[in-house]
Amino acid sequence: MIALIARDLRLAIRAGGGFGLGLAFFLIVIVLVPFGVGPEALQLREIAPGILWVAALLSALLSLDRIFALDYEDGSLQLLATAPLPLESVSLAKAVSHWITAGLPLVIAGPALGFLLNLAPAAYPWLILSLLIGTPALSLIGTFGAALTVGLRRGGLLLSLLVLPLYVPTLIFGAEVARRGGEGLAVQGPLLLLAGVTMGTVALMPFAAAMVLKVNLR
Amino acid sequence: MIALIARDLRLAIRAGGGFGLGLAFFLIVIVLVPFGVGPEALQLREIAPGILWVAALLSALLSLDRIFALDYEDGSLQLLATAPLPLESVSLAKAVSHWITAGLPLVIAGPALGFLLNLAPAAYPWLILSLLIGTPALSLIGTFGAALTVGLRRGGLLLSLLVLPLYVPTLIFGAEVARRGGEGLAVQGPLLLLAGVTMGTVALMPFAAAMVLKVNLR
Amino acid sequence: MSIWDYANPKKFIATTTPLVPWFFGLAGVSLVVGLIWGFFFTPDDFRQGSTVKIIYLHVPSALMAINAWLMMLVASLIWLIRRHHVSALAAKAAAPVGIAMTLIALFTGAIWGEPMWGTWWAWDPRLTSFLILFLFYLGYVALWQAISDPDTAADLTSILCMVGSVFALLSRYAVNFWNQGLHQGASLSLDKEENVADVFYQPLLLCIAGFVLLFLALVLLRTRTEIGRRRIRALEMRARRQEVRA
Amino acid sequence: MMPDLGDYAGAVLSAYAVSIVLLAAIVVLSVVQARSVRRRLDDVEDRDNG
Amino acid sequence: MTLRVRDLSVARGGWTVLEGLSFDVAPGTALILRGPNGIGKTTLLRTLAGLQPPVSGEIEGAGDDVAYASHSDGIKDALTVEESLAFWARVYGQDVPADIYDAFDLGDLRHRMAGTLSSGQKRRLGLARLGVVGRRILLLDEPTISLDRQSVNLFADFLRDRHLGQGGSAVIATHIELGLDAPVLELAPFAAQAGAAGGSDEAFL
Amino acid sequence: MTLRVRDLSVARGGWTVLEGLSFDVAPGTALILRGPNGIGKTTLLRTLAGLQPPVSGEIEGAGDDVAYASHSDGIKDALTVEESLAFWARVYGQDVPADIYDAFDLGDLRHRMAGTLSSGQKRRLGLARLGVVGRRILLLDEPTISLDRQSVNLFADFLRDRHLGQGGSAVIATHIELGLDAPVLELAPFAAQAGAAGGSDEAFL
Ligand code: HEM
Ligand SMILES: Nc1ncnc2c1ncn2[C@@H]1O[C@H](COP(=O)(O)OP(=O)(O)OP(=O)(O)O)[C@@H](O)[C@H]1O
Ligand SMILES: Nc1ncnc2c1ncn2[C@@H]1O[C@H](COP(=O)(O)OP(=O)(O)OP(=O)(O)O)[C@@H](O)[C@H]1O
Ligand SMILES: [Mg+2]
Ligand SMILES: [Mg+2]
Repeated sequence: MIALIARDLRLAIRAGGGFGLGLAFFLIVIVLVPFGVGPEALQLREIAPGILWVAALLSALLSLDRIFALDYEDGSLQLLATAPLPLESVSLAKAVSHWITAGLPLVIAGPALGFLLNLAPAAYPWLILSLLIGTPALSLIGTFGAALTVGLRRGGLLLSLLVLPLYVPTLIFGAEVARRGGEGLAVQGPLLLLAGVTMGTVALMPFAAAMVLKVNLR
Repeated sequence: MIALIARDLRLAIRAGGGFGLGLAFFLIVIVLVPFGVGPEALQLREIAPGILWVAALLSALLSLDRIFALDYEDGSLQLLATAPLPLESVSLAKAVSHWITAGLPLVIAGPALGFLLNLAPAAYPWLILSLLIGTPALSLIGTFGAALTVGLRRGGLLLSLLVLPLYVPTLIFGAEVARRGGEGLAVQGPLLLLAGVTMGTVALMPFAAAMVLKVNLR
Repeated sequence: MSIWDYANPKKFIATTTPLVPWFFGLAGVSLVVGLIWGFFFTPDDFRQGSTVKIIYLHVPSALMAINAWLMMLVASLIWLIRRHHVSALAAKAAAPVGIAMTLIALFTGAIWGEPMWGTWWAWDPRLTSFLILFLFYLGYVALWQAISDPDTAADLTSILCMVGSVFALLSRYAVNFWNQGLHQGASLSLDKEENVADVFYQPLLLCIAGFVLLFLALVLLRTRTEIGRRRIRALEMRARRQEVRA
Repeated sequence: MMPDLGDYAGAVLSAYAVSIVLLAAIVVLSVVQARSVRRRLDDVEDRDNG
Repeated sequence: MTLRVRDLSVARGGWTVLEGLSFDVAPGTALILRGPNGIGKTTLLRTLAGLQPPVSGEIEGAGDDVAYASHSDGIKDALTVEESLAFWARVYGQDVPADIYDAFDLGDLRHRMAGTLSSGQKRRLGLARLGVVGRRILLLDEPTISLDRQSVNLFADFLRDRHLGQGGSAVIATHIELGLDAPVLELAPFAAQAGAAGGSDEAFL
Repeated sequence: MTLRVRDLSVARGGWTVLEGLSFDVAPGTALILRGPNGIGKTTLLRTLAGLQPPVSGEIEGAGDDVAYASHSDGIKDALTVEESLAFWARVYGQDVPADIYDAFDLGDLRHRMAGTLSSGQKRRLGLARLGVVGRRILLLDEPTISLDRQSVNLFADFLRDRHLGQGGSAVIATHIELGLDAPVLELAPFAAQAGAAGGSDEAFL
């Protein structure tokens, strides 16, 4: 499993636009919003937590279809399926490398970009925390969606439509944590819910993804 | 050239998530923003033109790397390059089919989604008009970017990075038209600029894209 | 002997190596003198107060940020038309210097904007196109790095450079097209009426000269580095190939 | 010695600081790169001749 | 362990393509599958590899002992030859045998990115993978595609000396002569009758 | 028109791989390229097709008269066999000859999506494309990969009777025997010397 994560990370760094693409997209969204909305500082501050979370979600969504598609097309996935590694581990490894390449950079870059949107100072720690807790769920759910649609026609479209509803709770709680943090309100409630969602996906998604992969490889 | 457009449209409809993917993404962004930002009607109204344009831009960006990548990988692009069709026409055809699958749906769906963001009533015609004039530029610029990065490592990331600055003028003028339209101000200035940008790209981009494709196919 | 002989890598290195220290020295002298003169020995402006001192950094760097791109444009065109490798490498070498200049202009402009316009950033045409130019610089460097074949990289980046030139020119002349921006118009024009006062003018000219010389020195040095990299690559390729054949 | 910068001392000084740091950075970077390439090139040339 | 197939039917795209197949492949032996394009060689191998379920019949002795090599090699352009082999070895919990590079004439290419290999060189890398996975039964789908004569011989030597010679076995679908001394199974007689429905269509016929 | 190559050198990945090649291919004749994996067959064909510039030397008579078929067929999984051929015919401004399906035994597969074809069937479709483009000089890179014996013969017949027989010509890189009566060009003697730099490296040596 570690071998697979290491390979995927190496591939992501070397090629295929994995590493950094999500981050670039995140940055682009954040930079574009003032272009489109106009740069009034107060208005930006109000929408900042929401926009940051929406951007994080979009940039995670963006790279989902690469999780399995490349390996499917060049035959690696077939070979992995006949290898001694169980497909559950394959799915988990894929989710982990997706998170490292697409989720972690968002957590790190979040604050810097918050600055561009004039985020309230008090919101920074909560933004980071909510991203840190929430993004793994995005990767795990996405891995399941990618497994579900690998090799399908119209895969990309389906993937976004399938994954989106599953993403909404994470988005809502995540943005809520950052907003309340910024306004100095209690954040415990949404924070616990956010953590709960992530726990649930960790427990379920790898298995669901493996089942679905097995069917799609037939 | 028509044959190529027809083929690409057919492929987009049958497979590969071309058709509708951009639209779904557009919709997703628009739906997510109120989730993230909160549903205060007036605030939404103010940011609506900007968000709509940012979303349109993102959803165009999203499908850019498919413009040439699939044809490159399966060898079609090489075959097209040795076919009697000049590469300029190939690029233009690709831009046209990208626009039909990714741009036109946005123009049509724009008003419906403006509703979700509580767009000012007076802004609707201007939103449609600005999308209609602006989205072809997005497709043409994107085709150039896709040609520039086809077959490259880290193609996707580079693609966004290269295309983004070129998109900014379209975004600014497009959003400006919609905003001014909504506030009842004169829109002629930004509208002319928007049209100018599109004209410029129509005149230049297919040639630039063809030059670059030739280099990349070497 | 034609000027194109200098496009031969060896000839280029032989000619420029003795020049580089001179350029660096002259650049250093004019920068130090110009900046010290400007910082310590010029009066405050009656409207801008002491912030006027930022002009000695902002104007030369903004000027060079745009000039660097135009120089890259010329070098790229020479590469595309005559295929002289040194030319392509000079363009590659200039980009990071251009990025540094752009960053300086952006920072100093933003710092200056806060007291002058009451905001550190505005979406005015000149500023916007300058920011886009900055993004183009990043894309240009990233494109060079992403392509392993040097000739392909040179071709593609040259074309990108041509496209980006639109924004380089816009950020210089946008003020003339739209008369609505916040940003100053030409303050160094030959028209005496509009010129900055002489007290500011002389050190400013010296600083501009310093930035130009520094740019030249850096570009020559970096071009030599790039030629060296390319030569290492070629030699290693040949060595590896001889191994395989043996 | 130090001129009176008035209210804008912070702005002016930080502008100078940022610029000088950036200028120094690009110069140092260029020199370091030049040196390391020079060294590698010497290595490779030695091997090539030897 | 012997691979034992009894009365096997396999389906592709909802149709049964082959039916009534029975054969044994003992350790140390290979079986060559022959048959015209589209008869179902790939389908059969995929079924033996466990990637798809058989329509009916039994397969014994495959399970976790097989390694499958398909038309597509699963080679990543951005990994070097060495990295590719190391990756697969790790996935299978094996070490990369030092002599594998010589066995497939990859010595000079060790540090080349797979994306810069010629088609034949790429295929050699794909085949070298079979030498690092440590599996007993190899299922090979047209392994010698785009190989020159000499590389075909290299591969045949590898199979004969290193794999079969050490008690492994192999099922190989190929259209060309490998120079292996192995029985040939002609698949044409097993082509499914027009009436045979594929797995689940049956319920509706 | 005769394809005339004089003193050609070709490079790949910055190295010259072949040098000093000269040959003619007259109308009605074919030339078979032979050589070990990685010698530069694909590179040579790509150069003849105009996809990459030669390092030095001359190519006459190629230009707009050539059709190139590479390792990868450019087949879209989501188009049917018929649609694929119709598309290429339109791009080349030709009609699809009615008998092309028979010539490549694609009659039964006409309305199948290319994605559901077996590898050999896919290749037959890729080759059938050559029958609809109406070009005089075919540049074929290992055209018979994954074809069974019978399909190889079908293809050889097509080449002999329909293409060469009507004044076309062909340059074919292949490792197997096609059964065509054509001269063979062994490329090994033209492998570039170790000293030869690829195109642009020269300036830096
Ligand atoms: C982030 C903010 C700013 C940016 C990006 C910026 C950018 C530029 C650019 C691109 C130029 C043109 C250089 C050329 O044409 O060669 C320029 C020139 C100049 N800038 Fe700024 N600037 C900014 C803020 C300011 C501020 C706040 C002031 C003063 C109040 C200022 C004063 C000047 C002056 C006096 C010139 C010379 C005008 C000329 O010769 O065209 N800038 N700046
Ligand atoms: N996805 C699919 N849907 C429908 N039919 C399919 C699909 N995939 C393959 N087939 C058909 O199933 C049959 C068996 O295909 P298979 O790939 O096993 O043939 P093969 O013997 O490997 O041929 P080849 O020698 O060409 O590789 C073929 O007739 C093919 O057209
Ligand atoms: N992108 C690349 N970068 C560096 N070297 C390359 C690249 N592509 C190919 N090569 C090398 O160039 C040489 C010629 O490759 P080419 O594909 O022309 O060989 P070929 O004769 O077609 O071989 P095969 O029979 O295996 O298809 C090979 O040694 C190959 O390793
Ligand atoms: Mg098969
Ligand atoms: Mg080849």
